[in-house]
Amino acid sequence: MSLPLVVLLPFLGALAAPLFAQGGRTAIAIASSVPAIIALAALYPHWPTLADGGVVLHSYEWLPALGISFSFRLDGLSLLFALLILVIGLLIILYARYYLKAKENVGKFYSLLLCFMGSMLGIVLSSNLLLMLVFWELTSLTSFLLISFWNHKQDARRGARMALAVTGGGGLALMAGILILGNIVGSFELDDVLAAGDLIKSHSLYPVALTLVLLGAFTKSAQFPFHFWLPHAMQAPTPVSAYLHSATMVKAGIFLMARLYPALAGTEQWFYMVSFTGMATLLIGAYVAMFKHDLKGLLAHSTVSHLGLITLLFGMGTQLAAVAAVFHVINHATFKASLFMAAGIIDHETGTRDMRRINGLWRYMPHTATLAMVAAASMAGVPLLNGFLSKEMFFAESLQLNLPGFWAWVPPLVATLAGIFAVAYSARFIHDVFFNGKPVDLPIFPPHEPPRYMKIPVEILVFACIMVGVFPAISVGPLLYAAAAATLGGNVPEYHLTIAHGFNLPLVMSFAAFFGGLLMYSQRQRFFDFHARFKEIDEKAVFEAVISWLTTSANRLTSRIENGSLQRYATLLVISVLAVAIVPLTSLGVFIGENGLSPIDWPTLIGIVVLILCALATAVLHRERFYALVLLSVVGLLVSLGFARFSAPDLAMTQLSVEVVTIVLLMLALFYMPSWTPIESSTSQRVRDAVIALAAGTGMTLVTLAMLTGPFTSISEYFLENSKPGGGGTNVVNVILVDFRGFDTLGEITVLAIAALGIYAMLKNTVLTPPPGDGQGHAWNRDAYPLMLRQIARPMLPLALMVSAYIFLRGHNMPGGGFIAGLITAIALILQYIASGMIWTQHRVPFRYHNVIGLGLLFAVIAGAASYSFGYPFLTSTFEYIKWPVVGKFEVASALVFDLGVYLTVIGATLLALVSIGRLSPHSAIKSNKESA
Amino acid sequence: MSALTEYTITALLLIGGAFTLVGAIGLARLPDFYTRLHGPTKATTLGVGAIILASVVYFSFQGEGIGITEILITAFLFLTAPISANIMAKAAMHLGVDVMDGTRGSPWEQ
Amino acid sequence: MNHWLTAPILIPLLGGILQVFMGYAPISLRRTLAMTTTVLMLVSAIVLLVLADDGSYRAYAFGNWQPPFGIVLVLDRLAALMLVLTATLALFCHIYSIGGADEGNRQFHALFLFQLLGLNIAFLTGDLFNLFVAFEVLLIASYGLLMHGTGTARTVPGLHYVVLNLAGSSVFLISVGMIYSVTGTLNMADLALQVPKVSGENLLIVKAAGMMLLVVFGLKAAILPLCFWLPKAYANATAPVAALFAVMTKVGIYAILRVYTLIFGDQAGELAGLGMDWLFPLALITLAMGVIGALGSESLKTLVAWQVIISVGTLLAAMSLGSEAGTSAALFYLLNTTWVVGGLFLVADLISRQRGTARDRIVTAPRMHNRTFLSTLFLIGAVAAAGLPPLGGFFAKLLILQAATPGIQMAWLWSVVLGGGFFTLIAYSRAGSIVFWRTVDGHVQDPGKLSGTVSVSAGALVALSVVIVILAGPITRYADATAAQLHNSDAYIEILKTPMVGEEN
Amino acid sequence: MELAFALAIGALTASGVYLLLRARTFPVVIGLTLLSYGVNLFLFSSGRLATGGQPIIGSTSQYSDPLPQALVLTAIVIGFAMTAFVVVLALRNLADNEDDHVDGYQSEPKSRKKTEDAEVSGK
Amino acid sequence: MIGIALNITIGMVVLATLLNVYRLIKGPDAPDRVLALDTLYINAIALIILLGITLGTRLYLEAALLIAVMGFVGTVAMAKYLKRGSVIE
Amino acid sequence: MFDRLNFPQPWLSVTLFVVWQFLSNDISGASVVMGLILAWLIPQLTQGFWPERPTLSRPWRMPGYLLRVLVDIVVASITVARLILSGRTPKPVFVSYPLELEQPMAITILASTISLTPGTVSADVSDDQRILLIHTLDASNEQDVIDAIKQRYEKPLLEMFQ
Ligand code: NA
Ligand code: NA
Repeated sequence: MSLPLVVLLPFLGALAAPLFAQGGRTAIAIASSVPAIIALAALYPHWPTLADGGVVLHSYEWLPALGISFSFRLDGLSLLFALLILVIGLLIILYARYYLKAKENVGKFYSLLLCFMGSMLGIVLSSNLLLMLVFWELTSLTSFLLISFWNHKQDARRGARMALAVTGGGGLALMAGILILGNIVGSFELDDVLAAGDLIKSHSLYPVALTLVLLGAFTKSAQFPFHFWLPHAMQAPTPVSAYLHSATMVKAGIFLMARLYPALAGTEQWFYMVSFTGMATLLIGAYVAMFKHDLKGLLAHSTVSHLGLITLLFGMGTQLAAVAAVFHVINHATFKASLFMAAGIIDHETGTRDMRRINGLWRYMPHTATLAMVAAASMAGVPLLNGFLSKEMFFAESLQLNLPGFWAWVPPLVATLAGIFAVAYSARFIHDVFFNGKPVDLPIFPPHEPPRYMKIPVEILVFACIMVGVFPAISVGPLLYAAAAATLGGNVPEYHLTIAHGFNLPLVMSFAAFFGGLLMYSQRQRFFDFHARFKEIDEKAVFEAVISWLTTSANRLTSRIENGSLQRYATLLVISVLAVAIVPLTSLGVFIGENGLSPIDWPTLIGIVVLILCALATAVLHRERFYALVLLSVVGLLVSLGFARFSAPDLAMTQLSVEVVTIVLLMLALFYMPSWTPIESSTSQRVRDAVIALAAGTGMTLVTLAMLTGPFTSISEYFLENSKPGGGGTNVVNVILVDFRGFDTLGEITVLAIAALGIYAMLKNTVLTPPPGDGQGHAWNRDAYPLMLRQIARPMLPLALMVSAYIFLRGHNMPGGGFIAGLITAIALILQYIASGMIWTQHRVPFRYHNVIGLGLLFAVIAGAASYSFGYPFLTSTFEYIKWPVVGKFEVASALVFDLGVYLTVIGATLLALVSIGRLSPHSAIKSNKESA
Repeated sequence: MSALTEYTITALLLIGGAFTLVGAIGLARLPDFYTRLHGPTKATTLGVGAIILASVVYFSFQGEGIGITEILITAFLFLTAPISANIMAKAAMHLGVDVMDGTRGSPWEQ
Repeated sequence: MNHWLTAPILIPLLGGILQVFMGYAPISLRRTLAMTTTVLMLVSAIVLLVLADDGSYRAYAFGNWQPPFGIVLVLDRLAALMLVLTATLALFCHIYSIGGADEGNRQFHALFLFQLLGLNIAFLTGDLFNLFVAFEVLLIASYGLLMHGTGTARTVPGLHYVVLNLAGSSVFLISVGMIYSVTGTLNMADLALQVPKVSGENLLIVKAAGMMLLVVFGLKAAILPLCFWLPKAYANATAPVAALFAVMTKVGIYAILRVYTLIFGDQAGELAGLGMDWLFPLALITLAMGVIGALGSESLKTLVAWQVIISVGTLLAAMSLGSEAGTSAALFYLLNTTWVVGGLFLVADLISRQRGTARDRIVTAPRMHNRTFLSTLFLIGAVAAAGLPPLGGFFAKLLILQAATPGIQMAWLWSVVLGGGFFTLIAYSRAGSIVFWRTVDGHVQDPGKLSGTVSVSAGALVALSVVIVILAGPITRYADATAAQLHNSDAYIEILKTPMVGEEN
Repeated sequence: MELAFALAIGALTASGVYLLLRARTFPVVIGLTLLSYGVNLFLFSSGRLATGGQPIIGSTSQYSDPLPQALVLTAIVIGFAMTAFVVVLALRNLADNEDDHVDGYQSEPKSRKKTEDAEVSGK
Repeated sequence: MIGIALNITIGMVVLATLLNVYRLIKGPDAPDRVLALDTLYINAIALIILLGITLGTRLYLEAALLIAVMGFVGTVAMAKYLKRGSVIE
Repeated sequence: MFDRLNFPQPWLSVTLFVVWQFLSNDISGASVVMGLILAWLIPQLTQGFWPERPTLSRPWRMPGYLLRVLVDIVVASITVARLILSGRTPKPVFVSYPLELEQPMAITILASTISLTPGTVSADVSDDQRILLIHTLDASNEQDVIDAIKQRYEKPLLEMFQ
């Protein structure tokens, strides 16, 4: 239980921290340190087990489907990192208490810091690779928020985004790598993966997995060529930099290499990829650090360089090198954290980090200066300090590489060269800041020593540097051993932790580096001049440029493809349909099925020819809109006749009624529109469209032909057989509509209702200016409501209602039904609107169309739901022949109620739609003098 | 079905067809809109009326009773044809559709 | 027959009808009734989820007509999952809308509920033509909802959306006609029986029809090259509507999943796996296009709209792996992405209200009010959408990546999904950093007030991503079971033998 | 008979598709209407063509397939609802953009159109 | 005999229809087209009636009735559009 | 409730009832009940739509008038058919016909009659309802047309409606 707790505690602290924000910085710092202290305490009991090379495992099942378990693992390596994270974390918490200003959002700061701490602990303690990945990406995310803590600064935002892009992106590669590893091993549990080293290395996907995992590690650890994000992340508040870039974030990549060392290392690929990357990073970081005028910039590049060093050590692949690497992790963390904090103090007290302005601080803050100088000396590898020890081991290992011929010289030379640079930039840090004359117009002058407690973290770390440097075996020996053992899977080589190993080649290299470095620093102006000849690459600008190029070209590409042209989208749709259908259809060819063609009577033939002509004419002559409308009417009429001709009286009637309403609707709209369609497409586009249209038409023709001539059996026999006995009606189509497939009809009238409601809502606040006259320039006729029409329309309404009733009632047995009846009623009312006007008619309609629609739907639902009460499913119809005295036999079918719902909905919806449009018309503007009645 | 009935039906059908055709010919041939208006309002209406009548006779002798639907259709046609003609003429006058040469009087200028 | 099956249909239908009558009732009453309806619908969906979890198929024959003759509803795990997904999303969208977005149109709640009606029918129906009707119900309601609100920006995108979908509906009908003309049936179970028997020229007709259906579903799902109607339409819709629309594309996905596992599934003989070889590359290109669109977005809502397309691509890519693992992963992803994208639309709207004339555009503007709260919501949403840990999106993506078996398909899937994830991350971080952090001096004139219900609903929706993580175990188990049920759909055909009421023995 | 019928459906589809691809709302609506005529006829004919086989029980000896008829009836109604909506949407577009271009241009977008066409033909 | 007469009549009506279509295409003015359409509707009634007689069924008569109603309303609406612009105002 | 149990337009109700019986094909108890319901319900719903119902003083003259019109229709059609088939160029004339009728419905009936009978179409009614514009297909004398109409149709109508 304690391991999950260790990870969880900081997150709980993060939730709690903001609550203490009101108590001031001290309160929140104390509150924030509690989780870390408890975590340390929780780790302490495990030490005996770990010292013996043991492992502590706490595992809980979580997502077996994913292979993720909630499992944590503590061994020497993870303990080492956990300690670094927690101890340095505690120091940072203390330091930040004094670093942050009271008016800053300390709650957020500590909360994020603890989140970050928890994520780091998660990485190092996870026993499941996927779980580790979760925490890995969480560090990217939380570090993003930490780096951008001062988000009003552009540099901070950019630095944060760059860090997120690089490390988050690397995390994705790592994700892939881990998934491959899991795939190879069959488990994501660390124990399994570490035990399967041979299997992994011999697997064909090993190079891929290795590359991906290393991409993750390299991006996180700021290895060349991904190193550029790290210096820019220095825009974070210094406690953040100190934490992220000494002990945590960047060490995550290192940790990963150490963690997976038994599983991945020891191959040539590993050697070349890791050591060369490390070497390049080592050199580049060291070189650039030399030329940075920004205090933190110098430290950041030195961090890059040291990370390169550690990576190079891991890359070497020897066990001793791995030990050295682990050792340097500890040492770098201590001196670099203290240096960052010192730099923060200087920044804090002088108001700048520019070393060209900061000079001679020794006079103003000797205490801080002493601490910083010791730490810097450790960074330079001065004997008696911890940095010296691991660097010696590094030099020694660089000599052990068995590279052929000339190449054997390269590692030691590179190591020495990097050492020279390290000494030079360390010297610069010491000399340029604390000596080198007087300060140059500092924003805060004169600088003072910081508050007492702000120095304590630095003191502790510097003390550690010295202790390790002088008494390595006592101070850090057991921990290093345990960590090394864990890294190497138990095969720890012989090594000796002493201040000096006597006079040997590594020591010579150290001396060379030391004096070479001092020499270089003394000649710094030449180097600066030399360096100044090269144009410095501003990675941030490059990154921003790349991002901006990405976004603008993405935007350009998007707006080119998604250009807002319906014509294009529609073309794509039609072409898609044609494309997918074309293969089957071309195989179909002109296919005439086994039923063959039946003879055609010539009236039908003529009808069809006229239909085709009018359809084509509509397309060809569509520019004259009214003409197109007339042609469309003809087509609609012929289609209805076709339905009648081919045995579908219900359809014929429906089509007819719908068509007229549609035409009226179109004319209502056309009133406001231009009466002509201008030519807008080029000839080529029109030809292209015509070709597409022809292809679509041809396809439909072929399919229809094949379909009509093929054999056919369907479920419809059932409907014919059961319509009368089961549905109580002889009009099978109607029985299907209100009974067999009544649910379709319910949906259909709902569609109608929704359309009307939508139309009503859409037009509610629409204002349209009607044209003063028609296309030919005639002013509109004054006579809005012609006398004769009015006189005939009025008595027609009751008659139409009766016909509706007739069509409605017979619908179950004869052609007709609620829908057609509804349309007849609607048309009769529309005629009133046309003949006598909106106001006149609206005044006489005794109900709101909304309510008619609602009532219709309600009837349909109630008719359907009535069957519930008999235990039958929804829409089960029942019919009864009731014999009333006098009246006689009378059929009562529940489906009739349903059909009544259809009837009402149709009326309500049709009229609501048309009236909504009609209402747009400003009948007061061109009022007729005949408007009377 | 008696021979008389058959003759009646045949005659009605042929008369109906003929009038319908004549109406259409008028529509196609007459020189201006106003003259063309006469074809459909009279000949066609009458022609279709005759055909409907044939239907009434036909079905009533099939033992299906007098078809009120047919009568409704006919009544409706005769009721509406003048209205249609009227409102179309009004539209034509409004649009100033050309009248044929030799027309006396003139449509109203609105 | 279990009457509960009709509950997710009748509840919104009756609720909608009630709203139609209530046009002139006080808005508070309308809201109360509408909310009650949505809550009841969620309850019914949960009941069905519990029912469906036993792994059997439940049929409900309307009118007590034996399938394939009448229309049946079929409840299985997938349907139940979709119902709950939709109802949950709808609930929060609805809560958000009563914060004021529902004003100006007395029919808003009716349209909203009818929209849910259409969705629920689509998920439950076992009849191909009824699926068409369901599509039409949900489409027409969506047209109405899309046009809800003031301003002119949504008219043209709305028009495009409507016209394309009308054309799509025509294609749907043609496909139905072709299939009926060969098989003589419309019931999906019956089709699953009939399609394997088809041969010769008829096979070609069914094949063409099947492919055309894929285009129709692809249009709804917004697969490339049929996705371009979506970004502008969604980005310009009223926030709760856009958020609800997060589920609209999923209907297309659902239909593909249903039809191409059941009718053109493994048992379909020569037509088995119809179109699936097209789907995988298209899915990846869709994903890529979505990412490009997201990168180039000029406003938050556009960004989220492109995220919808990214989701579609990802979902389809997983589905078209054709494995149970792939389907299961897709379902898990579906839950997360639908809710999160819905939530992001709402969050984008909240942000937009706080930024004066800058609205949700990704530009420098005066510092907004409630920045911490809104940026936290955005962060959660972005993390969940981009697939970063520790939220649902990450696990969904993991599942999807794991579902691929080594080979060229895996290489493609991984590259595009991971690469897409990377650029999505960049898009979100860029957008967030500009909108929240890159501020200029001055202050927004009269920022809208952030009301409780509105913020809570937006927050809750993105926070569902957290819930998904917490419940990841049960959810993956359910998704696995659903995928297994989908890929072994022989039992589905048994619904044809469901006894009707009154003939049990 | 079948061939003529098939050609009619083809002509309706072709005309409908051509108009669907136009740049103004009005022809697009007309196109959708024509297309739906074609589709309805097609769906109708999926039950095959019959003369005098109206599916009214007792009216004839050989009934045509009633199911497609019912489906088409539903499709007609739905199509009507959709058409009505799109017509009104076109009006709204006109009101909002003072133009009935499907992409809502404000008056003359000549240059824009040209580049678009060029781009399309350039493919 | 009725059969022959029926065929002749159908022939005449179809011919009439063709003439209507001719006028509809030719125009020259919008009212001419409306008039042709109106006549076409009336001829369609005749065709439906004739179909009914041919098939020996009265099931199509309501369709004919509907054509009459719809044709009238359509014509009125079109004519009103031509002279007033707004059909419903 | 019960005050609605009246027949606001008795003639209409009768017409509806009779037509319904015809529509129902066989007169049964059910069709009578239904007919009664409709004959009551429909006028209730529509009475507002027909506010200016004509007042017929001599309704019994209507059948005779209709018969005359029917005969004239046949004659008219033959005349027009002859003209059309002859290929002769017609001599059309627009006639302004001075109306004596005042009731709108009466005017409508007259105009309709004119449209259905020999070579004349009522093209328009003047705003003040005093003049009927008639297009005559083939006439030599304007006044003849006016006189014929006046004599044959307007007179009887005047008698019926005044
Ligand atoms: Na200096
Ligand atoms: Na239906």
